[in-house]
Amino acid sequence: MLIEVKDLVKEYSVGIFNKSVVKAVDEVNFCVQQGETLGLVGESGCGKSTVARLLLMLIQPTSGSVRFEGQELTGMSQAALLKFRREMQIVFQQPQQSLHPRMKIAESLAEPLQLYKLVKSKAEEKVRVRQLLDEVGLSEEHLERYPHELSGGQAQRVAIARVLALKPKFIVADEPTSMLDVSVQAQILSLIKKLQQEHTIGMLFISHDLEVVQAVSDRVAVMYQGKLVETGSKQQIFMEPRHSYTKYLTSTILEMPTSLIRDDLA
Amino acid sequence: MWRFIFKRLAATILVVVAASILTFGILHLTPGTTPVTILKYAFIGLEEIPTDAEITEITARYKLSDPLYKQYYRWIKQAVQGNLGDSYVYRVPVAELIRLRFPATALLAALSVALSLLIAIPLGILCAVKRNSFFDHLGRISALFAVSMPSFWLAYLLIISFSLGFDLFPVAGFRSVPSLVLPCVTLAAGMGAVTMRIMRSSMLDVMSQDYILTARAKGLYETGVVSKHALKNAFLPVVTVVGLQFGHMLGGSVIVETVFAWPGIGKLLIDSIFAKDIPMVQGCILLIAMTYALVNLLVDLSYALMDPRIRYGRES
Amino acid sequence: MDTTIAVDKSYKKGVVRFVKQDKLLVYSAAVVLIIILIALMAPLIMPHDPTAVSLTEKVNPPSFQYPCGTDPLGRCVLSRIIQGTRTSLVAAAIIVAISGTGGVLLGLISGYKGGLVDSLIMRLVDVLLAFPSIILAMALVVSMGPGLGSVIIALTLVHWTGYARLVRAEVLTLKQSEFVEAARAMGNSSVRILFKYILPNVIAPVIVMASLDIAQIVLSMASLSFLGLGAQPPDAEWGAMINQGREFIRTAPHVTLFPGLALMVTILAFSLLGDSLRDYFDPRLREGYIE
Amino acid sequence: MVTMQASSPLLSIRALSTYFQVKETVVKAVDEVSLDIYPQEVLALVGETGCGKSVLALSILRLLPKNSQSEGSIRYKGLEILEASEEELRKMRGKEIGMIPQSQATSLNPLLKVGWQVMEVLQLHKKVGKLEAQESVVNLFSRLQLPDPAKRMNYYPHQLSGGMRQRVLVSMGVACKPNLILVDEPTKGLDAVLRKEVVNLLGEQAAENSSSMMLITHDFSVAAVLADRIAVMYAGEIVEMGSSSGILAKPRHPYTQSLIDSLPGRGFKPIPGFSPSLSLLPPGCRFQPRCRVACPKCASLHPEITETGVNHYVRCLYADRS
Repeated sequence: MLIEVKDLVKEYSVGIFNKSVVKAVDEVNFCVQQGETLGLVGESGCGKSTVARLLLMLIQPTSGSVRFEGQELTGMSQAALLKFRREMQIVFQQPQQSLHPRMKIAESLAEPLQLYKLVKSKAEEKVRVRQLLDEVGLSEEHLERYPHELSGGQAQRVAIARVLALKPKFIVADEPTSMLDVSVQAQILSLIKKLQQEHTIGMLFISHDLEVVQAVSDRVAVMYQGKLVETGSKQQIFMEPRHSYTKYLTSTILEMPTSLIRDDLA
Repeated sequence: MWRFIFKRLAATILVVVAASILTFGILHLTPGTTPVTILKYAFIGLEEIPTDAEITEITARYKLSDPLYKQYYRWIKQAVQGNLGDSYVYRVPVAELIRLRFPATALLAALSVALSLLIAIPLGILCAVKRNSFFDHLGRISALFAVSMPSFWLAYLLIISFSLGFDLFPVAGFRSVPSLVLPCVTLAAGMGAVTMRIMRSSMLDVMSQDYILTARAKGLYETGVVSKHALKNAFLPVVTVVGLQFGHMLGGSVIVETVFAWPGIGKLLIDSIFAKDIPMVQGCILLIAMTYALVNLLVDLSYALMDPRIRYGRES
Repeated sequence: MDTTIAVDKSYKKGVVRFVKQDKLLVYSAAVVLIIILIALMAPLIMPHDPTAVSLTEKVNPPSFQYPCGTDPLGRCVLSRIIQGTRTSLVAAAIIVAISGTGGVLLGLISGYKGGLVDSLIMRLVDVLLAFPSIILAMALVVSMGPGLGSVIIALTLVHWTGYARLVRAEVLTLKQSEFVEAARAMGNSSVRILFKYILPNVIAPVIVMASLDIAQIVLSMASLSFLGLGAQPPDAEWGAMINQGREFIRTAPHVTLFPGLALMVTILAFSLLGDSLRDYFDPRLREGYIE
Repeated sequence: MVTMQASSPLLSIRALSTYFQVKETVVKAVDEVSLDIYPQEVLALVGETGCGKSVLALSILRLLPKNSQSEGSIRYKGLEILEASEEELRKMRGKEIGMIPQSQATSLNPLLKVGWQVMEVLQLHKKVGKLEAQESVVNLFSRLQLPDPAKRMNYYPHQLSGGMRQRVLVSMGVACKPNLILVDEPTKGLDAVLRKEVVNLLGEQAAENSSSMMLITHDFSVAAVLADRIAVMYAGEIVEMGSSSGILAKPRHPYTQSLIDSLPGRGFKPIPGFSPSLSLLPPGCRFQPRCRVACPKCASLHPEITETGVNHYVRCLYADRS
């Protein structure tokens, strides 16, 4: 088992005088196998992104357990976590904002290589950076640019390349396409899918969009107000949803009028 | 809303208490509070050498041998009741003198604030609406000069050109309405310039917001867009700055009152500093800090009145 | 709205365009540079000894020999202004360097660590900001005794709060930003994140603040000296010089006019530099965004 | 659906170009666009971020910033908008042509009650009293299924959820029953649940009112659900325009085909490459570097838009090939 999450809870206290507790994540259980994609779907504010940050120990859970290849990650010191950071990576929602605004693309891509001493020389670093760039479909002209000089889709490719540099076993993709145009979304999704298959990466794919989740996931978990209400295979969730909320979500897919379907597809 | 007021009020009181400790602390770590200095400055004269008896007497009279926290406690306990101790130099209660001098400063400050806002706000709005016009450039350049002009120098420029050159306004003192003009203008210039600049940039910022586009798309007259939709939003940051500027003005009043021999708190403070009249200095600074805290409280409250996002929380 | 249109930049013409677009920045930087040069070369360019008293040439009007006239003690006003440039700038540089570094560090710690450290630092800031800055500086100067040294210490103690607040606010925003989260996920250590990811992004607003602060400090210093709390005779300082000319405004206005002019030009130059730097650093204005 | 060619167009745009002056460069955000909107039809303008579709909408209302300039002709009911006086424009905005702005989070004035903000547009154009306006707004709110409408009138924008704010913006756009409503990216940044809600809402508006709608979106599926006709924009130009059924069933332009194929429901096939910057356009056909059927001729010849079928226009040298 690559990732195993048991009874994960994250509480936040709100208010200054009369404190009340909000459960952003409430007893969540799931697991991700090697090379598998688990889709996590739910409305904005349901706690999906909190789960992402909990998995990577960017925030500490209130209780529960997160295991990576059998190793318990909760309660581990920051120093001890560094060993696992390389293997577990994340792609964020806002591509431009997930890159250091004052670092050129070349520097952003070289950083993980230097951090884990994955290259032995400057020359090797250069070769590897080019290789990464190539893998995500960018060209050398992008190397000397700053993040704000890229389009959203291009920036997201850089973020993906930076994650690939570490050759991780597990990636969390937190709404990687929700800020992008539909056409760019297709580019990014097919890129993620392709790379995942090439490198056998396990993935937690978070999205509010059922269609997107359907396109990339093997299994799907549905989240509502901090709880997982239904988990199942892609076929089961889309063909025979059991929970009423899942049914509601499937009804929000925009159905194109059948009369308008292209001849060759009908 | 009540909770907000309560919270701000509590914070203000805390800050004032802390400020009183700080004031007391700073002033009592000084050579000014040794019996010898007090004797020399306030009783026997600078050239005299105090006798041991005199030193003992002064130490006893002002309880100077007590530890600092005891002295502070005594002072603050009386201060709460309106008694700030006796002036070393004038031998009368500090509170009494402050009461006498406060109206002059309050008058000067109030008039200057009114004057600066009256000029700065319409000017800031106009400059923003007529952005990059000749008027805008002129307004910005004059504001820049006004900001950069030290008040004491501006005061002399005004004196040279208006009092000496034309003999229009009295140079010093507080005797009549004309004598108010030069000190007011001096104090108002800096504050007005800062307010104008903030008003302008805040207005420009607001005018580029999405909801202004919405308002225009409704078919409002441009004046309606500005007056009904932009102004209120643009005022928010200005309110905060006006509060801060008021603090600058309290500081500036020390200088302006010195230049124009204006019988206010500022002049009293500076005179007391040179006379090593520590109780007096302490009282003046505490009063200034309190006034400033009160103004900031009012600013916060009016901010809340203007902004529903503070007045009402989010509906969950 | 998709009205943001990326504009391709030609880097070759960068310098020319820079001068053309940021006229104000270039001009104000040039004036600041001149002021700094005057301060550095003060002894070389002074026409007279700024402390040389001449009882026969008291309050002389401007002449060939004394371009700005002489003061009530017969000293060359121009030489004293040049000497005063050095006094003001050196003092301001010391104050900004110490209070800026201290404030930035405290702000970084406060924002990044949070918790008790943050509360302590911020409450201290609140209390210091409870006074109008010049009043607090006056109290401190009174406590230490009048003099330039006291003024420098007092203004340093007062001015760090601005940097601490600014940096803390920036750090709090940056800490939440995705690129810092990404850096953490990447396995960067806290120290590295603080210095490589956060610090470079707060430098720009700090530089802007420092430039505006120098203007403010020069003014505060002159104000304190004018009141007699700062530079003591025979030191040349603009505020003190204006004070010395007080009684002669009727007969010899030049004694107050010229040092005031120097003061104003300095404040103006540093304020303008700060303003145009702010515009320069603001990506919204720098990029080809349509307003 | 109505047959639109029966009547004369409500809005007629001919060779409209809109330029922006950014520092020293001039950028053409809208390039010689011609289109008509007929009474009661929904026209969707589909394109990717930065293709100029929002600029086109704001050109119609003449609400673009001062560093822009429009050329060509926009005729609305006999009024030439590009030459209209400020007063004529003002009377047109909100009353004749309504707008539903893009972002619900920032398009409402945070300091004013939402009810007041909707009443304002009524009082401006309908010469109604305060009470009457109030009543109309309550009616509008309840028709748009805003819960507890009378109470919601007195709420400030931050007290409403995103979906409710969207409803307020819609009610503002339709309050004066304008003949044409411009809807700017109504689903951008919304999650799937809210997107569905907004699409339903707009669908009801289009069905209920007798007004025409110009829908600006990057999402072909939104356009497919709502629009009668679709115009596809790429790099400032219209590349294909026709009836929804025609375009979805038989897209002629390779860009339209790719765009449809990139939809989640249509196989997620990505378009290679990136949209060009408007200041650095490729030679010849603007889509040519990314086109799967491009040939050398495409790189040298800029195609004109031509009618390939009944009211179906395509800008491609090989429009009749597919």
